[in-house]
Amino acid sequence: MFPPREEFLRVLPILIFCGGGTLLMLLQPFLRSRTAFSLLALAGSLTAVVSVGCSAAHPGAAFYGLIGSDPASVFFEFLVGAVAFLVILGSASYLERESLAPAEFYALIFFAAAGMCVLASAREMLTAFIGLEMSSISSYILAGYRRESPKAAESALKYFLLGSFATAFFLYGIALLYGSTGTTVIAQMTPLAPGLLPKLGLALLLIGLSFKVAAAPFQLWTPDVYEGAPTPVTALFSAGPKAATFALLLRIFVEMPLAAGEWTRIFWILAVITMFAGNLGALLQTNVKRILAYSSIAHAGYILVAFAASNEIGVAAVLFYLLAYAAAKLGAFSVVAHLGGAGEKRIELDDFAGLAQRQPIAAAAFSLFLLSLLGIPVTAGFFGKFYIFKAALASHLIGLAVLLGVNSVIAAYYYLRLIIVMYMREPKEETAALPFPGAVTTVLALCALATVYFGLFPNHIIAFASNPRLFGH
Amino acid sequence: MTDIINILRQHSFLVIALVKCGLLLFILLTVLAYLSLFERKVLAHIQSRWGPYRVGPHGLLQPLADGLKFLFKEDPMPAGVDRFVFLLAPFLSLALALTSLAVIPFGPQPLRFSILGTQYETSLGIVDLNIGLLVLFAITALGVYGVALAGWASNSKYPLLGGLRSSAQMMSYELALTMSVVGVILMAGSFNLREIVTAQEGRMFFGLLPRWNVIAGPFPQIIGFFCYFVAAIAETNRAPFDLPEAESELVAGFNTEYASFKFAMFFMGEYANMITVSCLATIMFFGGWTSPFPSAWSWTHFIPSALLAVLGVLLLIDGIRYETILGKLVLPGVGTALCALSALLLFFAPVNNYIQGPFWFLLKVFIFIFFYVWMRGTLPRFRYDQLMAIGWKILLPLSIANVLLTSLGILKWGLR
Amino acid sequence: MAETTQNGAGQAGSGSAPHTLLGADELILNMGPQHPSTHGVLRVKLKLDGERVAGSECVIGYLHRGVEKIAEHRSYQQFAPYVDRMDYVAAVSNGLGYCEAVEKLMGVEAPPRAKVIRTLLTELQRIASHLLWLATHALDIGALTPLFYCFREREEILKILEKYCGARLTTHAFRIGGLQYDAYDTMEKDVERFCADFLKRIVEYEDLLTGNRIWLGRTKGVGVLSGEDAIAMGVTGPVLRASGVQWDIRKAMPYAAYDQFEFDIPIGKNGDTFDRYVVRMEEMRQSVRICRQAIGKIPAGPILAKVGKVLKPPVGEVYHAIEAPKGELGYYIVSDGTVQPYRVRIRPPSFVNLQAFDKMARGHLVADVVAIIGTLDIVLGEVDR
Amino acid sequence: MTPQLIVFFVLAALAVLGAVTLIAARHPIHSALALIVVMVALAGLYLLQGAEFVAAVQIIVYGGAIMVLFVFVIMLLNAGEEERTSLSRIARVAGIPLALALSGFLAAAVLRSSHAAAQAPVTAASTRGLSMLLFREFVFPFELTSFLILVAILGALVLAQREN
Repeated sequence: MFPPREEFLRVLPILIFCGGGTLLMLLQPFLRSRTAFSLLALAGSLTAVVSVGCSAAHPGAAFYGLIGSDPASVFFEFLVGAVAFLVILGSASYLERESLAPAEFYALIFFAAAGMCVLASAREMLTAFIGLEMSSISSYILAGYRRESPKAAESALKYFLLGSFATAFFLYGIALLYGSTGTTVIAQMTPLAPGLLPKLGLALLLIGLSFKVAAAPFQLWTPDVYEGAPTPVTALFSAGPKAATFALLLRIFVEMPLAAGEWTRIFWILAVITMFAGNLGALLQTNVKRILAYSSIAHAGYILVAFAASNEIGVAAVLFYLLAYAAAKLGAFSVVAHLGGAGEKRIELDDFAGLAQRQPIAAAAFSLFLLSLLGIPVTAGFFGKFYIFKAALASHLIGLAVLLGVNSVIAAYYYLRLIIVMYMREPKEETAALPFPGAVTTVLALCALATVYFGLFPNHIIAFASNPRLFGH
Repeated sequence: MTDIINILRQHSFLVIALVKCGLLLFILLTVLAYLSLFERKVLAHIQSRWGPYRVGPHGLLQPLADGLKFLFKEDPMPAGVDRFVFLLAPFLSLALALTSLAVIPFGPQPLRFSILGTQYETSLGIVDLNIGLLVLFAITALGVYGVALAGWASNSKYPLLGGLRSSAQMMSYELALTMSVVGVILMAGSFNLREIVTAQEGRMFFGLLPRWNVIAGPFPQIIGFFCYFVAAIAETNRAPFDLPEAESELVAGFNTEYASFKFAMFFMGEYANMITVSCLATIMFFGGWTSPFPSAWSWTHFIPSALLAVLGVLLLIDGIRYETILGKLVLPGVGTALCALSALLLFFAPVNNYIQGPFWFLLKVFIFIFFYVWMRGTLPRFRYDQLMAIGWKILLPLSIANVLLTSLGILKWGLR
Repeated sequence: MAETTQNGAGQAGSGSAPHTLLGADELILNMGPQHPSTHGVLRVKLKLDGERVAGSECVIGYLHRGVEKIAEHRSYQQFAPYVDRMDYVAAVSNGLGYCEAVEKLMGVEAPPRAKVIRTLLTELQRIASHLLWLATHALDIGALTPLFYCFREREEILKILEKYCGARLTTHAFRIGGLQYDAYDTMEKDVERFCADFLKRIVEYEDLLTGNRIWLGRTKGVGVLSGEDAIAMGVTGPVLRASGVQWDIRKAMPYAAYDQFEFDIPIGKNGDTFDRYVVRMEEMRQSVRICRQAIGKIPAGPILAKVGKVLKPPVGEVYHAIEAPKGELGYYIVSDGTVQPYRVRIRPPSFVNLQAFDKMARGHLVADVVAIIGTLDIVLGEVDR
Repeated sequence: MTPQLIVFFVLAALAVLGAVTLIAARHPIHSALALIVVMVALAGLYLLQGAEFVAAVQIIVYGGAIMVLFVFVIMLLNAGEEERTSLSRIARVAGIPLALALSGFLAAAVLRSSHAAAQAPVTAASTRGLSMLLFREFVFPFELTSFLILVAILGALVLAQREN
């Protein structure tokens, strides 16, 4: 009756995240020191990242085929684990500065990460739904974690209301799919009878997930939520849930027999409006956090281009892009989190003026991340965009490729503007340099390393992601 | 005429059910009325008073007087109330409380009778559901609304606080209440109340002790019973958990603004709930209608008649010496009737056998109700936070531990 | 009945209170003057933080009858019945204080027989007052039965008082200069029977309450008043003694015949509601002890000192205090040499003790407020006068 | 018209009526009451399908626990009557037709695939079957749900807790 041992090993990262979160909560009344919690959380997330290897060593389905381990899930679990680790590493000093309670914060990150891992490895819709909810609910709370700040309250409330709405769509989609296929296992979803019902279900599913990845026209919440949430949390939002949700989306559209076919057209439309919504929106912003928020909408659009391509290169491109994007976004938000200063008051564009003189290394790192987001060679972002182009062209989506190019040009404007402000503009008033603590520096170094490394040697990842048994059973 | 009889015959099930409903309702409402007299009398004697004494001999007509008073009192509607909800609340309270008694089986054997040459058979109890216990809990779960809505609809501060308190209290204790019976469900393997009783038939310890859940089985449900009983008191808002109507703090809690018959409905609802939870305690932990004595002891069959006889004789003696003429007439009359009933049971063995089950069942229920009253006379009231602490920190963990221990017991020793 | 102020979720901007996502403001609840547990017409304005008391204000005066003013227009004898109406559950004690004060003012002393009978009746009255306190206090906390038990015993005391002077509640038992009535024939027997009975009955109450977990939970640690605070606020009586301060006027400045009797002054340790309960229970036992000693040695002799029909104390002033059941009951009388007092000022124990309410209630739950009002043992007739 | 069908239509009408009242009622408490009616009607429908356990749980959990919490919160916040706002233009122009279209579409789809749906395996009707499904096949998501609830509790604590 009891499931065999390897089934537990297959979902080990999830178990570690859940267990770690619970442990942190249990220790909360007894431990007083912030450092202890930070170290514990770091150790926990590191263990989770390492345990991904364990899950990779035992591929296969677990728990009656509801969840399992395959290369794709391993990749995304690793990504999520690494993001969680870096966010925790970068947030210790932030929490102390804003005097926020550490234990609950880390526990919520753990639970969010657990949810994302479930999302990435679920093979059945209900399991995926619970994963989605776990990550979402943790996110809503994290968004409002700075309770004194009205902006944080707005952020949490907006995220919660719209998020629950999206969840309802998702759930309704599952219900319709179940009604028309008689199963909730993704790979077995073949319609029992022809009709529009399964398509409607899938569409609702897509709406729900589009919300989570901030794809237009369901992106409206993004800037406000990203702006109000504590910046390390914003970093987590932009990297983690997006990756995990795209993982589920990939799994649905690769595995589900139902989802084959005409959906590329939908993705085409989604990709185009998302890219434009993100990039055009970013042009008007003066708040750096909001700029980055709009940029992540745009990036969701780029990734959707790969979905529209719907070929093997596209799948590989999604994986690689998410990795590159996560590294750059994490790095960028870490810089903003630190430079924002107490109460996150200094996150306007003007506040970054003259950063290069004050803190040349920080400015350089920030520029590197921005360039990667823009997709300049030598950075990982370049290859990410390159493979997406390649995928689009391989599927003869010339128009889409052109629009992607146009958008990259628009994006160049605001990324470069930020760099110019940092390097060329004089600061309006004298501001003291904010030296980076060791942990944040480590985060920046790791992100920068990843950005440059994958910018030079993308082949490992591409080779891994081109595995035909990426979503294996 | 024959047509009507034919139609009735065709739908005999429905007809019998309706008749049973009506009968139970009649009996129940009478019992409720006299329960209030019983409570007042017992409380009075605990407190060294006489209690109601003026209306009828020994206050026996007091319930009637109370009922009339409730009916004929002015029925004021406070200003600013939400009329619909204000009226709905007492109705809900009483209706749900009465409904929950519909699933209680009162005895083991079905009642057989014949009308116009057709044999009919019906169980003692309105319905016999597979998920009887769950239905009970479902009804209990809805019962909260009566109190909560009453508090809200009254448009007054103290009722609101009372309503809030009671809904919080009932929600908290519902958990413990539900968890505490899981052990019994595990041991019986059924939600059916009849089957739960059947599972407790039989004897143990050389036939000396009954195999009631509270003492027998793979894991005696003594903890479960404790949790159930405490939670049930809280669930019915009785002392020492009567915070929702704590007079000294909240005036009269949720029913402050209610008067006349609407108040009576709350009142009756509370008593009906008391009966329901007592019935449930009897069924789940004390073997329902099974006798506490070995069946070989045939003399125990005469306990009902003996009790009736003793009661009858006492009434006779007391009645003759009673002050008022009405008492001198009524009390001996009732005493004689009881003695006659006792004689009837003595001489008609089938009838006597038939009432054994219901007798023990009702006796146990009666003992529980006496307990309720006793506690009201003895214990002070808990404070709100203490009440919550007991519910969440003691009862819930205990009842969950009981579930675990019972499952372990069943795993290790099997069912019996 | 009450006003609420509610604060919407996540209100931005102004206001000194910290805004949280789910913040809410304090609620003002008026308890009384029509409330079953405010023992009359006390009105308490409670500032509630959830169910917790963040602050309180006692509003009094609903029962103000101008007793002190009335005194200025009555002769000394005429005023004596009025004092019975202050602490109407301990009228005998009120009378004793007043009579002794006037006697002191006039330089008269009651005869020894009168003194002992006064002591005896006052101690009986103390028991009656404490019984009433226990009855209502227990009822407030939700125990129904002690009420009836206590009233049963109190009834016996009232019967003795009735037999003695014809009145049960507002007795006007004493006269200036001694007594009007001598002890009735079977009084000693009655008192002895009562004392024997009562010692058994008090065990019954303690069976019901003292070891009861619920009672302990409701009283221990509730309404703690430290000795220093109690002294600083002028709190007297059992409330003071429960806080660990040994101060009883019967011992400190003996009056009537208290110096002739042996008794102990029970004191508490923690100054919480439970200690006050224990102290009062023990006080009742000690009162029984005094009563028993008193019936044994009521001296023979006159019961009324020589005082004229018209009382005209010399010009002067006097302060005389006795240990009433609720604390120090003091009379300050200024005489201008006429038949009417120039000024009478009464220090009622309930009024002063009520001051401690806010201190005791802060941080407790609403349900505790009821327990604290009960444990203070106030009588509004005395607070408002 | 079998009796079952009559009961079905009564319950269905009740559910729809409740749902409409839920939206139309101006006072939150009335809306909550309407929602309770919906829940109870749904429980009746489950019962009609032979899913006794689900029906009972529907009432205990939704009708009882959750809705009581709703009512509780409404009472606690002392929420007054909503102010009537006119239907927004988008809602009128796009929302209502879309909602109608969706329901019509769903009805049509369900009608057409009725026999197909009937083939779907019914394993969850009995209490035993349901528990087998929950505690064997779906044990993983079931256990995950407990973490989900834990997160929600944690969130409530984090967001509502007072500063010390």
